[in-house]
Amino acid sequence: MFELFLILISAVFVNNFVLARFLGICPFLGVSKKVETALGMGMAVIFVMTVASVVTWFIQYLILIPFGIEYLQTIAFILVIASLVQLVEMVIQKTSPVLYQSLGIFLPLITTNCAVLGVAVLNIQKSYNFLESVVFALGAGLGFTLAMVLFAGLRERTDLCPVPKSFQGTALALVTAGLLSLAFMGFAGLVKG
Amino acid sequence: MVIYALLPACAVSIYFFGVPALSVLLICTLGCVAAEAICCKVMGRKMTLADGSAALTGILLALNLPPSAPWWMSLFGAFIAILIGKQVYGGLGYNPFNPALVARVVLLISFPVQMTTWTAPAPIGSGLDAVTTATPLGEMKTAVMLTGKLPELATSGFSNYLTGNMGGCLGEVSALALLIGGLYLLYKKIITWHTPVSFAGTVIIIGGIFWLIDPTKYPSPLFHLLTGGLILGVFFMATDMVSSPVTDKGMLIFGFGCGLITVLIRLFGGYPEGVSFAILLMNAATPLIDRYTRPKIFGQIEQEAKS
Amino acid sequence: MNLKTFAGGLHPPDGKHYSAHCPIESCPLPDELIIPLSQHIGAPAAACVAVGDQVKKGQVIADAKGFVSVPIHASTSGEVIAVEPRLHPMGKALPAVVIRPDGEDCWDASLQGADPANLSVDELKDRIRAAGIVGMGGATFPTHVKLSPPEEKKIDTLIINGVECEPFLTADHRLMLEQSERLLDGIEILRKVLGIERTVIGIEANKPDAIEKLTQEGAARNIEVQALEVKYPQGAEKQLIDALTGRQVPSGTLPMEVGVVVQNVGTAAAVSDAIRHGHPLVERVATVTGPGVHAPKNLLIRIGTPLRHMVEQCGGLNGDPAKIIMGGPMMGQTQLSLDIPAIRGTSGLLIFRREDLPTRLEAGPCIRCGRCIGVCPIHLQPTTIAAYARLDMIDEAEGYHALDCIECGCCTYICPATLPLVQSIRHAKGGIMAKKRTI
Amino acid sequence: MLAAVLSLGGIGLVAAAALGVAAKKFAVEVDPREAAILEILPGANCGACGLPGCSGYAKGVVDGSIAPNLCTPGGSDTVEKIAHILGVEAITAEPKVAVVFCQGDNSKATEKYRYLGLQDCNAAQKIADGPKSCPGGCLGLGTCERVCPFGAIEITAEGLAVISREKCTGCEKCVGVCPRKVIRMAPLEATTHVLCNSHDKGALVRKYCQVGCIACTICKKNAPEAYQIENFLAEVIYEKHSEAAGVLEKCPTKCIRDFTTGYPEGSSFAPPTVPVTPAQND
Repeated sequence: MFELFLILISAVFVNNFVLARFLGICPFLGVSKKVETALGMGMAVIFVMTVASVVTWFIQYLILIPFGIEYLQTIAFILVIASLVQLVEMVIQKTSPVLYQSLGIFLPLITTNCAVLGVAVLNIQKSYNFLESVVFALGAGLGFTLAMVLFAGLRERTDLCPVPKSFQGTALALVTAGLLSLAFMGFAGLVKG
Repeated sequence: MVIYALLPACAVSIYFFGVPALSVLLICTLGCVAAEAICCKVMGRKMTLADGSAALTGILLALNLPPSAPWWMSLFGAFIAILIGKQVYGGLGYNPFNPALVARVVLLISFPVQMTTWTAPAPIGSGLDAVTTATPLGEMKTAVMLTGKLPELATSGFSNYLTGNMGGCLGEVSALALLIGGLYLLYKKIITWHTPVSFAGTVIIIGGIFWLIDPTKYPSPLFHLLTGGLILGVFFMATDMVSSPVTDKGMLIFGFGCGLITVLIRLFGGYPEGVSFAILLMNAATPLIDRYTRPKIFGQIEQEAKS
Repeated sequence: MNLKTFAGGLHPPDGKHYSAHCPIESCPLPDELIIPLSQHIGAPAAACVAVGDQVKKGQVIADAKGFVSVPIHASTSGEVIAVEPRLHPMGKALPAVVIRPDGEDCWDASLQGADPANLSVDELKDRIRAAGIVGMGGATFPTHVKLSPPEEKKIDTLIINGVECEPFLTADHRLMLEQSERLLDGIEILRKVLGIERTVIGIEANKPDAIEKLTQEGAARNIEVQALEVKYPQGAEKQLIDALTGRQVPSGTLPMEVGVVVQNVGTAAAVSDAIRHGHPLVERVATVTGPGVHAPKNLLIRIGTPLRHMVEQCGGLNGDPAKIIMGGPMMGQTQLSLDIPAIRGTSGLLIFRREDLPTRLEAGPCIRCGRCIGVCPIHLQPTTIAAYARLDMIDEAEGYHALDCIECGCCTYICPATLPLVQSIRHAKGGIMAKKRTI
Repeated sequence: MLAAVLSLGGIGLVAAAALGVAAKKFAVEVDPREAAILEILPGANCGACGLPGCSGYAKGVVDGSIAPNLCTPGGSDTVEKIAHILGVEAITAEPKVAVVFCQGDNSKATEKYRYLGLQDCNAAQKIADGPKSCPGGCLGLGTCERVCPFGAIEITAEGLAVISREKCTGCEKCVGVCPRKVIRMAPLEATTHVLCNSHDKGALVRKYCQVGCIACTICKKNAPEAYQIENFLAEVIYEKHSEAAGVLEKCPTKCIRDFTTGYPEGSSFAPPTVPVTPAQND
C-alpha cells in the first residue's frame, strides 16, 4: 500500500511529467492560456493515461512478450493508444455531448502526446505490476494536471503585466515554465523515483 | 520600510561573519540596483530605483547566500533576481515569483558547492579565522541519512540558534534579529499576521507530529523554527505582497502550503532546507489561490440561497 | 453604547471641525441663479418658461418628463434672462434656466400648505412629486419613486439616513440639531405614505449632540435613534441597512427587496415643507468648507446659486484653489470652475489648495498589498477589476462583480500606489453596460 | 518475424475495425464548414491558437468566437482559405487608411483641467468631456494604440496619436474606439489632409490650439475644387485630393499637412514614400 502511495507522490511531484521529465510540453504551452481549458485538458490526460496504461500493459504482457517481439513496443503502443483515443472520443461525442464539451475536445490533442506514450513505456521499463501501472499513470496524469493548472494560473496573471516587447507571448511563457520547473526541483529526492 | 526591518539581521550577520558578509550584502544590493537601472534604461521606462524595491531584493538575496559566496556569484544572483525574477514580467508589482528566491534557487542548483560551503561564525574580535562547518539542518540531514538517528545538535543548543551562533546563510543565523524585524513589520502594519502565523504554525504542527512519532529520528518543532531560513522566510519572503495572495483566507492557505512543503522537504527531500522551494512553489500557486478565495460579495449570500 | 456597523470601510481624517460648530446661515440672493434642468437621476425636466418671463419663487419652470422625473422650480422671484446650456456640475454644458432675482423673493401665491392628516396617501405622494423632492444625500433619486414600491414588496422599516459619513460635510448634522422639528414632522409624513410604523434614524457616533436631541424628541413619536460606528461609508444605503437591520440587500436589487426604504434627513425635512407649507424644493443646506475657504460655514442656499457666490459668503477664497469638489471628498465631483451652480444634490462645496493635496499624484504599479480588498464594503477585489479594466477585458471584470461596486472611493483612498481604482471600475462598468445593451 | 507481422497486423486490424464501427455507429452531425476548415488546418494540434487542437479551433472559427487569423503554423495561406470558406473575403475596392485628424498635442493645445486618472481616452472623456479644451482634439491616452492589432499607432511624447500609413491595414478598429471621433478613414492615395477636428469658431479655436483650423477659407479660395468648409472646419474633397497640396504654405495655422513631407511633430515614423502601397496583412 505504502509502495503505491510513494509511486503516486513520485509521479505527481518529484518526477512530474512536465516539469521534471519535460514530457507533454506541447499541450503544456499550448493549452494553458486559461485555467478552465487547462483543467479540462488535465482531466482528459488523466483519463487517457490511465486507460492507455491499462491497455498497453495487457498488450505488452499478453502479446508482445509471449511472441517475443518487445522491440515493436513503441510502434505497437502508438498504434494502440492513437486508435483507443479516437475511439473514446467518438463514443463520448455521441453518448454525452456535455462530457464531450468539457473533455472530448481535448482528446485528439492527446492521441500522439509523448507524455501518454511515456507513461506506457515507463510502466514497462520500471516493470510495474498491473496495479502499480494504473497508480503510476494516475499520478502522472495528476502531476500533468497540477502543472497545467498552476501554469495556466500564472499565465492568466502575466497576461495583465506590462511585459517588455521582446519577452511577450511564448518567450515569457517559457521563462515562467522554467521558473516553475525550478521550484519543482525542490521536491527532488523526496521520494526515490 | 522593510529594509529597516532587515537591518538588525544584517548587523548580526556582519557581526558573526565579518567582512565577507558585508561584501556579499553590498555586492547583492548594488548589483540589484544596477541591474534595475540598466533594465529601465534599455527598455526606456521610467527609473524605478526610488521605490527601493531593487535594494530590498538585493538585501533579501544577500541574506539567502552563504557568507563565503564569491563576488561573481552574488553579482550573478543579483542580475538573475532583477532580470529573470522581475523585469521580464514588467517590473515591480507584476513578478509572480519572489525575485530574491528565484535567484537563490538558480544559484543553489547551478553552484551547489559554493552555495553549501558554510563558514562557522567568527564574531568580530574573537580572533578566529573562518572555519568551514555545516549548518544544523545540513548536519541533521547527513546524520539521519547515515545513521538513521538525529545528531546531538538537533536536540540541544537552541539558545545558540536563537542568537545566531551557528553556520548558515547570512540571514539564517539569527532568529532573534529577524524576529525583531518581523515584529516591527507587523507592528507597522506593513504585513498582516495571516501568512507568518499560518506558515510558522504549520511547521510547528507538522514538525511536531513527526517529532512525537519518533523523537529520535525527527527533530523537534523548535529546531525547525529556529534553524534554516524559516524566520526569514516567514516574515520577509512569504509575506512579499506581490507574489502572495491578496485575501486573508488566501494568505492562510498560502502559509499552510509553505509550511507543509518546507517540513516535507526538510525531512524527506534531497535538500536540507526547503523554505525557498516551498515559497516558490506556493508563489506559483498564488494565482489559483486568489482565484478560489475570492471574498463573498456583499448581498451575494441571499441571492445564492434564493436561486 | 452599542455601535452597529458593517464589514469593511475605513476612517479618513474627518475634517468636520471646520464647520461642525457653525449654525446654519441663510445665504443672500446672488446676482443670477442658474437652475439646471437635470438635477435628478432619471429623465431631465423640460423648460416651460421663456426668456423675459417673470417668475415667482416656487413656480414650476420645467416640467417632469416620465415617472422617474420631477419638476423644477424657480428658487426666487425674478426675470428669466436665459434658457440655454450652462456648465453643469457634471462637467458638461447642459440646459439651464437663468433667473435674475428681483429681490422681492416672494412665493407663488398658488402654493398652499395642508395638514397631512387630511390628505390621502396618493395626495401626499403627488405633492411630494410636485414639490420636486429628490434624495438629498447626493444621489438625487426622485423620492416619490422610492415611496411607491410595487405591491408585492412589503415594506416594514423606514430608515432615516443621518449618518453623514463623508468627511468635511456637516450640513445634515446641523440640520438635525437645529431643525429637528421639521425633520421629525417629515418622518411622520413619510411613515404615513409608506403605511408603516418602524422608523430608525441612523447617526454616526461622532454627532453625540444630534443623537441625544433626536433620541429625546423622537421618543414621543416612536422614532428610534441608533448610534453607528464612525466609519466610511457608513451612510451608503446598503451598508446602512446592513448595520441597522442585519439584512443584506441582494446584489443588483433595491433596498425594498428587504423591506426597507431609506431617506436622507434633508429629504425628510423637505417633505415636511412640501406638505405643510406647499413649498417645493428650492433651497437646501450645504456645507462650504475646506482649507481653501476663509470662514467655513453651513449655508442655506437656493438651488442654482453659483459656487462663487457661496464662497464669497464664507469670507472668500483662502489662497489659490487647486481642487474644487462638490459633495464630499470621497464621492464628490471635482468641478471645473466656481461659476457652476449648486443643485439639489449639492451637500457641500470643498476647496483645497495645492499644499493640502497629497504630493504624490503619479500612479505607481499595484504591488498587490490587498488593502483595497480589506476596505471594500462590498468585498470586491478592486485591484483585479481595475487591472482588467485597464486592458479592456470587460468579461473578466464582470466576472469579478464590477457591477456591484458602489463607487464609495475607499479603495482609491487607501491605495498606496494612488491608482485611480474607482475610475477604472467605473470604466469597466460602462463597458459591461454597453455590452449588455448590444446583446 | 511472422509473429511480429501477425500480431502487429492483428492489433492494427482490430483497432481499425473498432474505429470503423464506431465511426458509423457514433457518427455526429457537424457543420460542413467546420469539417472543411479542419481539412485546411495543418492538423498539428499545436494549441498556438489558444484552443485545444485544430478541431476546437475550426469550431471556434465557424461560430465566430475566435478570429480566423490565429493559426500560426498555417500561415497566411490558411487564413485566406478559411476566409474563403467563411465568406468573409477581405476585398477592399479602394484601399483606405485611418487618419488622426488632429495635430494639437500637449505642447500646442491647452488643457481644460489636469487629468490624473486612468490612462484611457474613453475613461477621460467621461469626466467633463475630456481634459482637452478642444472638444474634438486627440486626447493622446492611447486607447487606439492598444486596440490596433498591427502596431500601426503610436502616441508621441506630447500625447498625440499618429497612425503609420504603411502599417495601417484599414481594419477600422481605432475608429470605433475613439471617443472623440478624431480618427476617420480616408483614401490611402490622398496624402493631404486638414488635421483638425474642431467645429468651433475660429476665434475660439485660436484660444485653445495653435494648429487648429480657424475656417479662414484661404485654402478654399486658393484651391476651390479641393476644399470645402463645413461648420467652421475645412476638409479636403478627396476626389480632388491631388490639387489639395498646393495651398499647404498658405494655411495660417499650418493645420493642413501633406503626409509625404512627414508625420506630425514628435512621431518616430519615417515619412511615407509616394505612392504608398497598401500594407501587407500577414
